[in-house]
Amino acid sequence: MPVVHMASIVPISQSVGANRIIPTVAIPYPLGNPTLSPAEEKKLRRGLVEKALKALGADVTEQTVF
Amino acid sequence: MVFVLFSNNPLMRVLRFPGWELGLTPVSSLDVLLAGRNRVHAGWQLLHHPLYGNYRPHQQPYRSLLLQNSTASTIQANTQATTQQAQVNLTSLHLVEEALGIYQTAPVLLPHQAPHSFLRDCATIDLELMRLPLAQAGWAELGLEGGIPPFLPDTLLPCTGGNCEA
Amino acid sequence: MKLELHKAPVRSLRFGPQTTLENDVLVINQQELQALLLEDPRLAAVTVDLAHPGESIRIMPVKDAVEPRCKLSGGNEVFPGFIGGVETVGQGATFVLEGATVLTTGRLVAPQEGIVDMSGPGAAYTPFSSTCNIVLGLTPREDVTLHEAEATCRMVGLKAAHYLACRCKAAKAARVEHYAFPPLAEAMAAHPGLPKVAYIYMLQSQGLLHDTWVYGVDAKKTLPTLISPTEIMDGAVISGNCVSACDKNNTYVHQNNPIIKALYARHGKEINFVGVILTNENVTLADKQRSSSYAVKLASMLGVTAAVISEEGFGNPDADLVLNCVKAESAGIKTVLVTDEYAGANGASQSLADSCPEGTAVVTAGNANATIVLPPMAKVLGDPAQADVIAGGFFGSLRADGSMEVELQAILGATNELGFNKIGAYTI
Amino acid sequence: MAYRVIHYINQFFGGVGGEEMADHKPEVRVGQAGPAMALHAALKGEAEVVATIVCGDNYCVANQKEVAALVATTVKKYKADALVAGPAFNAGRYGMACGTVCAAIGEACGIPTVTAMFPENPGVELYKAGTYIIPAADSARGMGQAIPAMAALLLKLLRKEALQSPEAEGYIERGVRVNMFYEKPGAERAVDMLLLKLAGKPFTTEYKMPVFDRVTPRPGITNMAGATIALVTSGGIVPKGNPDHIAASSARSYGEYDIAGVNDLTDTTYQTAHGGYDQTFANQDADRVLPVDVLRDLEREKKIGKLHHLFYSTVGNGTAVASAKKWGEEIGQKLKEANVQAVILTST
Repeated sequence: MPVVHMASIVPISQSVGANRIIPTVAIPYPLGNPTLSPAEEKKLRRGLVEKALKALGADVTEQTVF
Repeated sequence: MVFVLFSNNPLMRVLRFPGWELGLTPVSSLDVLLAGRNRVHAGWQLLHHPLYGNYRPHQQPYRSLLLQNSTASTIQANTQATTQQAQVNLTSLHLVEEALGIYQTAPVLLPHQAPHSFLRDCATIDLELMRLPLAQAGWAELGLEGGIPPFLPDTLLPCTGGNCEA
Repeated sequence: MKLELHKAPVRSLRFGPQTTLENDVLVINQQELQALLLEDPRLAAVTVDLAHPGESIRIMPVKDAVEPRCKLSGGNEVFPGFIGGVETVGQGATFVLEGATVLTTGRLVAPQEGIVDMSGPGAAYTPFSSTCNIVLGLTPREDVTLHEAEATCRMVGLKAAHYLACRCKAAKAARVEHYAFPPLAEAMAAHPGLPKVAYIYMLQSQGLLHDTWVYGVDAKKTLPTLISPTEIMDGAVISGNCVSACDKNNTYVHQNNPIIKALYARHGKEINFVGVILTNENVTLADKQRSSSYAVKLASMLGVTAAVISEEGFGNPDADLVLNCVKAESAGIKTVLVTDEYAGANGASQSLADSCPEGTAVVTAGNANATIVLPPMAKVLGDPAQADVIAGGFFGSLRADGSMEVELQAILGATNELGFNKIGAYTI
Repeated sequence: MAYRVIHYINQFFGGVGGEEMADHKPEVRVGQAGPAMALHAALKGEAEVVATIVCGDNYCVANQKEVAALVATTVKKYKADALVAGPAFNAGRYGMACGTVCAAIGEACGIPTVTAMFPENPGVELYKAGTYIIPAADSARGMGQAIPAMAALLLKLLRKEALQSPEAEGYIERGVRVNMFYEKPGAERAVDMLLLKLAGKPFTTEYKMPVFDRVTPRPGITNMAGATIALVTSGGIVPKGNPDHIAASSARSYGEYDIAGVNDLTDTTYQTAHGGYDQTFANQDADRVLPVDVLRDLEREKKIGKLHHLFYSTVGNGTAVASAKKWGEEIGQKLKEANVQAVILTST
């Protein structure tokens, strides 16, 4: 089954061998941003997750950063 | 450029660091490292290596860390990231995480566990090994004109870090 | 550059009315040596003791080890910038009291280890249990700063080593070793078909008690540079590194760098050894980046296809080692790294503070955290009070019967990262 | 004089009973019982099994310290020179018991310990650094092979013979670095290695730097609206209170948590166990690490089939690569069995 790695530090994700990579926001809050309002923050998170679903739907032949 | 100096070395509190943010509190060396790590995660960059060249964490109770926050610096940006992404300096991140790994290999030496003469020497060595990074950040040895200041050890504050043992 | 090493063997030491070499016995005028060293106003007291292989003697804490050498010809004097002037060394002839070592001891800081046992199980781990040692006990004056105290002790060791060699240089050498280092143009054209090889020689340079000096210059203030191996033999590189006894490169191992020796042994046969690149191990990340790039650039300018890279110390220098390795390999230079390990007393922790997939060829000088029990000795030279610090558990523990359980880290030269010893490690 | 050996076995091999007797308290039998008889024979008089300890697996795993103390007392009472445990084959709790007893006795009594188990037994990863583990088959059919191998290694350890590499001696690599004296100084070994590397010939590094595996990418999901998606994280998100005590660093385990009916992670229900980053933000809202809220929305909007009702969590910080790899395989297997089609793995 395909796996998408949502990771704050892309080079680390690459070095550990992830094939589908979504860069995320920051280490302590990869899928959020405490400086945003809750609604904006959820929108940001949704955007990232939708990107992850797109990555899961895509065929890749090598390590790919979406 | 903005600097922050974290240190549990009592000698650092005698000195003056004009315009810098300071976190000079009597905590464990591990707490200093954790404070630095959190800044690295928030996009700051280390100006020097977080480990000593010869002492291990159970041999030196003091640690100082100097970091810089500068968007104009040579941060290796994660260009594909979302615009909100904090730009993490990969070298700093790698080094601070590896250093924390070393801190896990033996119990961390806390200042109150060592004799006074030992502490004074350790504080002096920490200051000496910080001279170059401090100087490169523009520090002009304020307060050091009369030599190394008198050493007054202090009581350790409770440990706040996630993986420290009191 | 051509250098002859005139080696006169020393099999024993004794005090006598005149410092001289008699039938392989180094006779030392104790008062004369003491008086010479006390000319330094920063010293309050100096003791001179002798220690031979096999004796029940423990020496601690040792600061530096120096082989007695002086120039016979070639201009200038050994230890340029300290004993000699700052002019070039590494040519002509140099006299060597082979088998004798000056060991400087004295408390600079706590904690400070550096044990040499002349017999017993600990003796197997230090190169200096098999040399005849002139042990200097140094007490700097109380009003001398730590910087000055370190500089004094460093200078005194060099002075004593030079004095001993000078007084004996009329003696006939048992053997003369010849070393040549041709001009670059010649070196490049020589031995066509053989791979060009360099040695990237890392020097600890982080601050007080963690420094190395090149021609009298603090190595942290230098860019990586080319040097002839013969200059190293004349003491161009001096140790000011006083902690982590097992893997600090004391002056003796610089003078007798075994990697240079091993490269020379294959030179002209399997490799063309074209250069030594000195580089530093600084604390700041900018310096680490700059020095590693510059050192590898020098290797590339020499057109080498391979390099041996040796480390000094552990912890933050592991980052320099990895940077040098990654940059060299990506420049097409095949590397072999020489390091030691801090894998914990049980050997199960990660050995190095940094690593890289490019580091496929590593020689290790052993796990410095492995422990050993050192039995009590009849005599302790140096500052026995240091045993209290050792007893405090920082480097080991003192037992009720006077024996000490210490990590190899406390033993001088035990895991030397120039590959001086036969010790290594493997995974079980 | 023959070396004296104590053999630790479980209730099943001790003839007490099966799973129903797994709470059996430890008992010491003089001489050999069960597999100890075969071991005794394989030691061929050079060593003898002087006592056999029989203990229920559940009892041992639940009372590790107490059982270890009893074994230590027995070792002293019988003046034993070594301890053997198992073979545990692929029995998870028996493997844990053998591992914990061997590691504890090796440390407390300083005597050699040997056990045997199937290489994928969870006891291997946890205890290989603390003892010698002979790879065994996954069931008791492998007894005949395991016992002589255990005996041979044990005798070498008792004779204090220098061990060769794990491959040569036939035990699972412990990942423990041991000093040795080579024939040549390090400098000469370095130049020898350089010549081999230059010539493109095989050479053996004296220290292997850690490296990571690669996997072939799997094909993409064609029907996302019908797919079951699972969440996995190395960011340490756990139910409030960290019920499985996932460690803040150097994790020894991963957690499996049911989020059926959970639409949003809040500061009163979820937190992070991770010590490797500033926990403030994840503790305020764990969706910042594990996006359950958004996936529930997407589930409701039929953008995905459904969100798998279990999520898996551990802490990446300082965790051994070998452990992480093993857990990854286990989690992968569970997700496969649960018919999950795709995984979102989040990392901090």
